[in-house]
Amino acid sequence: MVQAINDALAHEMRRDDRVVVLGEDVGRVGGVFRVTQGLWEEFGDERVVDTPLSEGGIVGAAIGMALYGLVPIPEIQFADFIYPAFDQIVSELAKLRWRSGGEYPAKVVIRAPVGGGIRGGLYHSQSPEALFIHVAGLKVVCPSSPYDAKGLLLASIRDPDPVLFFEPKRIYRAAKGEVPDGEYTLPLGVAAVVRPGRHVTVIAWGAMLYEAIAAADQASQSGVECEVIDLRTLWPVDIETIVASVKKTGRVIVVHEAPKTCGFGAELVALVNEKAFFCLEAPPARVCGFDTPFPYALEMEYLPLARRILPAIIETAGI
Amino acid sequence: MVQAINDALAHEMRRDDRVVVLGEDVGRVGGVFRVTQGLWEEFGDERVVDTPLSEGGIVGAAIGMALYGLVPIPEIQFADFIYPAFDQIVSELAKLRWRSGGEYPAKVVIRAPVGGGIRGGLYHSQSPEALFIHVAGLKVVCPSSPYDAKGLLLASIRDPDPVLFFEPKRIYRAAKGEVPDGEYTLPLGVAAVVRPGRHVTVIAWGAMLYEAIAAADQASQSGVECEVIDLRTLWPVDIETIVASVKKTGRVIVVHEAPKTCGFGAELVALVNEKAFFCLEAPPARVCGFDTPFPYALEMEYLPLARRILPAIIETAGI
Amino acid sequence: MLISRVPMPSAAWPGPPQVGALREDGTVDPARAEGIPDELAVALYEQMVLSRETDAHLVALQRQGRITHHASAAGEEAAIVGAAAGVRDEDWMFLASREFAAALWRGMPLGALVHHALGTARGPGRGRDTYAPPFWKPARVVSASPLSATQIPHAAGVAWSARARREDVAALVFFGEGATSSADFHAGLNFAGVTRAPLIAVCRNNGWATSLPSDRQTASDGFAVKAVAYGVRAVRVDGGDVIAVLAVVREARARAAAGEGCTLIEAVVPPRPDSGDVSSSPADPIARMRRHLEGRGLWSDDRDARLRDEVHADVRRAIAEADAEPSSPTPDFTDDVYASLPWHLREQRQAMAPRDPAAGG
Amino acid sequence: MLISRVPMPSAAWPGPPQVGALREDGTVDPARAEGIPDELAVALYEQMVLSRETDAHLVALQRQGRITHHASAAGEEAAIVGAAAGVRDEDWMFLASREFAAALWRGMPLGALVHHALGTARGPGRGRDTYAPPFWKPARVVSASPLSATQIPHAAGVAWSARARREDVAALVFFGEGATSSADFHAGLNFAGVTRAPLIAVCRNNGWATSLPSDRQTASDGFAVKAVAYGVRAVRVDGGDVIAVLAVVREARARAAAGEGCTLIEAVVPPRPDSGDVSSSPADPIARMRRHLEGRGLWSDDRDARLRDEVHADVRRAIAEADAEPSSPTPDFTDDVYASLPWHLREQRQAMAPRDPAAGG
Ligand SMILES: Cc1ncc(C[n+]2csc(CCOP(=O)(O)OP(=O)(O)O)c2C)c(N)n1
Ligand SMILES: Cc1ncc(C[n+]2csc(CCOP(=O)(O)OP(=O)(O)O)c2C)c(N)n1
Ligand SMILES: [Mg+2]
Ligand SMILES: [Mg+2]
Repeated sequence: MVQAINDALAHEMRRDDRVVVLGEDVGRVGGVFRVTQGLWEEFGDERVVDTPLSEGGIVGAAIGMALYGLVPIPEIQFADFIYPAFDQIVSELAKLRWRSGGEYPAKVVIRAPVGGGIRGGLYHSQSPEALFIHVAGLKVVCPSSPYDAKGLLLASIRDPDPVLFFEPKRIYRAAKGEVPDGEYTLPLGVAAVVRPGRHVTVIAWGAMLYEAIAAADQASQSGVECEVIDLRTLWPVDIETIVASVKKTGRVIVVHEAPKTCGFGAELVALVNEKAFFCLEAPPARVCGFDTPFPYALEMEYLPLARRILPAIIETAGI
Repeated sequence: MVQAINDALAHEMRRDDRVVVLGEDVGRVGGVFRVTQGLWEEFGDERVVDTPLSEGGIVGAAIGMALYGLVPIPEIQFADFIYPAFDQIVSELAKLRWRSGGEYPAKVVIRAPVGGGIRGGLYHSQSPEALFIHVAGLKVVCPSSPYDAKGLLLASIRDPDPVLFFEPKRIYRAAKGEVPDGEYTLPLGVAAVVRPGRHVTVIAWGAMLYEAIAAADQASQSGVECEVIDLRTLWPVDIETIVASVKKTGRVIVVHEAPKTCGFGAELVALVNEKAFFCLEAPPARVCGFDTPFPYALEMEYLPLARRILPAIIETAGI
Repeated sequence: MLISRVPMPSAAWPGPPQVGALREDGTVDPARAEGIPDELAVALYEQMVLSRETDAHLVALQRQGRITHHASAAGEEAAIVGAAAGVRDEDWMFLASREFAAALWRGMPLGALVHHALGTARGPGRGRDTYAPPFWKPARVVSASPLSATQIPHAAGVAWSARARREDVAALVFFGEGATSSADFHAGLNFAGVTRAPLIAVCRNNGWATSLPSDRQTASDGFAVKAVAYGVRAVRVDGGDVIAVLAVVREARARAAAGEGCTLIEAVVPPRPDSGDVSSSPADPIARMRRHLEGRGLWSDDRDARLRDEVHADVRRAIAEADAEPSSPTPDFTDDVYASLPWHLREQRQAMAPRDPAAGG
Repeated sequence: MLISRVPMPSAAWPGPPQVGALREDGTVDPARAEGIPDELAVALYEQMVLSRETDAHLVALQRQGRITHHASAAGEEAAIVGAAAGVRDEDWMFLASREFAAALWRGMPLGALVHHALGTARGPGRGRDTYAPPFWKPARVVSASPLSATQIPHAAGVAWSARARREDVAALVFFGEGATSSADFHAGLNFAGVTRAPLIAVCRNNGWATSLPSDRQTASDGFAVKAVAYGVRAVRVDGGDVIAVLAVVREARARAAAGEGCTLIEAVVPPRPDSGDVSSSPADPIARMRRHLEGRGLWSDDRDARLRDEVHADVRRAIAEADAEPSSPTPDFTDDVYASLPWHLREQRQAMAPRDPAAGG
């Protein structure tokens, strides 16, 4: 996935000289996870900018660049470090188009690695997507495969709205797959049914998609066929795909790494209630991170791995 | 309510000389809404501290004060201005007890006016409670009456955990009611059934409680008797009171000012699903702010007023 | 103490001396400035008067409860108009709460400001917010949110972009001295410093952040000196002296063009007289400029009366027009959240359609 | 340009001169410092050696993948140990990522550090996080989150509290030069400045923030000079000179006691030799202090070998002990989120109970 994202950035920077990458250590060393490796060599200091240590400054300056007409793609080293930029994202970036009556949109794509599974501990493992989904004016994307990562990133860069592009670091190198060299985009707002099934709908994204699939595979040994949906775009979410699936299965489970309470799973459950309540045959379930900070030593207890998803599937299936 | 909060602060500052109030303009002028009026005169410069313009500094310094053994009560002038302090709240305040294995809890009560209804416009009307409920380690309180405000604030100050105390500014002066002079606390985590009913449960808090009650009163003319619950403490929420009510009514509506998507309403709907799914007779409904920034000229369109709650009650009641 | 006599440098770093141009008697210090052409001198004065008059009306509307908030620029006109006049047409301007006159200087019609303040659908912000002055895109004027200082990194980003693109364009950003305590001042100035961005940062030091006096905002000697922390140029100027402000901003603009990067300018606004009424003070920036114009033979009581009548009429007309506008525009606030309406906002919009006459509901 | 010759103050504000004490030949500059008693001199040296040795082992554990991250203090021992030794026992200490030796100086056992690094249940953080050094409450040592600079306002808050309470207690806070760009450095120093809080802020300028050289972190002349923006005292000290660091921190502490408030100290860490191996450089702070001890007749090759053997054995023993600890403690991570377990965490804890052997599941 690292390579696919790097591809997408390089491709877009070649195609459009307004595209600029900025952040801490994105230049010569190519970022903590080497996602921007080689870009500095190819595009130089003024399009691949190593910044001072200030996430607020990075996003704030990116907004200015966007106003000027550039297409800035700031990197936040870990999503856990996005909070110093929270005000600029929430109060400024998300609201500029609206406040200015459409005159001053600020097109920025913020990239940040999310999630656990690399023994990063408390401050290198968080998944803050729900905080941004709650804020009107932002789009939120989270790919689960190299192919999707490239296609979704190209789409995110070309989309007129600000996008938070969360990269699941657990599968930065683990997730493999063919990635075409050339240009392609995957539309934002369109989920993928990655495993068809008729008993239980399992909604996941990012690194947890693989856990959902693994649990679904195991459940099928008990005769429960899960339909697994990879959201890809978290917001605006592909409600049609979700509702169509739940209408078929009558049962739904949402899986995410973030703490359960007020996580995006809550919204998905509430939406399913609103759109498909009378089709529901069992209580929608959530298999999520705990309502605690992210523990270093016990991250495999914390994450909603297949071994925690499977019992939820069995229980939801009601067998 | 302004007077009740002022009372609580003065009472606690007299009782316990570790209690310190700090923030922008909290001193001589007594705060934007005059909530801290008179405290500076009584307690002086070192316990009622006018700070420089930096919310991050205010909360960060309050954390240090708490570590030292004081009980700081920072004021953020408007909840809309809490985002520059977001990192200190989310990454530091919420996690200190946990990270330090219980050794360094930081007891801070952050007070901030929330909500619309005073023609404050986009940046003086927001209700960010869901963002903090998602973060483990924080408690979130929002009173709806002067009596509750005093009792809940005293309880919040004495509670060992950090509390976000959101004050609904629309009813700062509108909400009236007897407030005893002396000392009393209302336990955190306990909701109030402010209107009993058997057809539909309506959950609300803060300024919207009155809209919920008004809608309930109107609905009763159509024969629908709503049970209205005032949450008072948003997190940890009083799940028992909610579940007991929904088990009785089978129908539930959540009302809040914040944008609907990923708002606290979503969590409440999801919780009701988990705890009382088989009692539900109609889809749980949410009557919320729109998924837009808060509009100045159209705030009465934006707010979930009784006129928007009533149709939801009627629809949910299924009559 | 075991070890001593390690020399400890002093904490007292004085800020730069204050630059002025206009003297008490209305003449311009020739050592300081060579003067400005007649038309410009008159235009600066007229613009300051327009600002003062507009202020008076908007403050009155606020007192009447017709608008929630208006941040008056009374007494600060020289800092605002002088700075706006010191940059070039192609430059960007980022406003804080009080700088509507800078936008007027750049050609924003008075009507746009008044529509905005009253929250009508025809204001540039379409009634969505009214706090700061409106956006005015035709002249690259960007408004700030009320969150103090957030506009500073935006301005730094614009300035940095211009430099990276090798375009001779600068960004002028305004803020109050209180805003210097914020995270975004720090980030914005530091980014401008390291990128040598053509940023002209004008800090209006009016002595107060709401109730906090400026010497409790920070322990530094004034605010210009904070430039030291960012390796950018520091200037302190008499903010009641429109010619001096114009001069230092022009100089900063020229340095920006020469690739010398950012300048932080502290415009020290004269303290309000005890009466509170700025116009009654001889330090009033408008009175000072008028003495100058009179000294140059460019102004008379008669002309002044005419100007004030005109301006008064203009402001009243603008308000009357905006007043005629329905105060509640069509419920379009679901627009412009995104470039196009996503499904959830379409649903939410439909749900309120019955209240929308345009939808025929 | 119509107006010119408005004098524009220069952008070049030099930082304070760098203070040193130890000379090349190991003697102490008498003009700079009067010297320190033998025991303290030896203790400083021993502590630096312990730090270096501990580092080597933790770096090795990281290379083996046994711990995720260790921020080495190699080459920075003088800045860290000197500062820790410069304050008093009753003072608070706020650490950033590299300052475990400051906690060891204050009496934290080596075992606590190693348990913490390995994430065992017996570490002060109970395996919850391992990035920064652990908290050590018995000595008022507070650890920072990895978010750079967040600890600075905490330290300012502690210092302010002490002053408000009229208690002669100071706060010492460490951070890297990269952290000075952050919001919290700005807020923390400014709050300390306006409240004249007894804060001693030690900025280790090791030349780099990961890959960013310090001259691209900011355009100011070094980092001490940033004190100017906050009206606090600025000191630049040779960060490879443990005696000089101790001296300037003591001086800052004395000034804090005298009510003179905060000092920002930039400890300039000597650049790493090209080989990357600090010990091979004559500028190595440990080598420099050893020359000093030898010159005073306090040290010999023999004693050095003994010390290194001891320290080596200590570190290995601590690691062996921590290794014996089960690496996954009981799932107690639902504790301490709140002072007591709320209903939702009780439910969540119960849901995982079957995996908890203590629960007998
Ligand atoms: C982040 C933030 N916190 C608090 C406020 C509330 N507030 C409005 S104006 C003001 C004082 C601003 O002072 P200054 O920057 O000197 O500007 P002035 O009003 O004097 O022009 C404050 C604190 C705000 N606008 N933004
Ligand atoms: C808010 C935040 N952003 C990014 C990082 C990632 N990061 C870790 S160390 C580091 C460089 C720190 O440099 P400096 O402050 O000079 O400390 P040093 O490592 O040199 O001691 C960065 C950017 C972080 N820890 N915190
Ligand atoms: Mg001011
Ligand atoms: Mg460094």
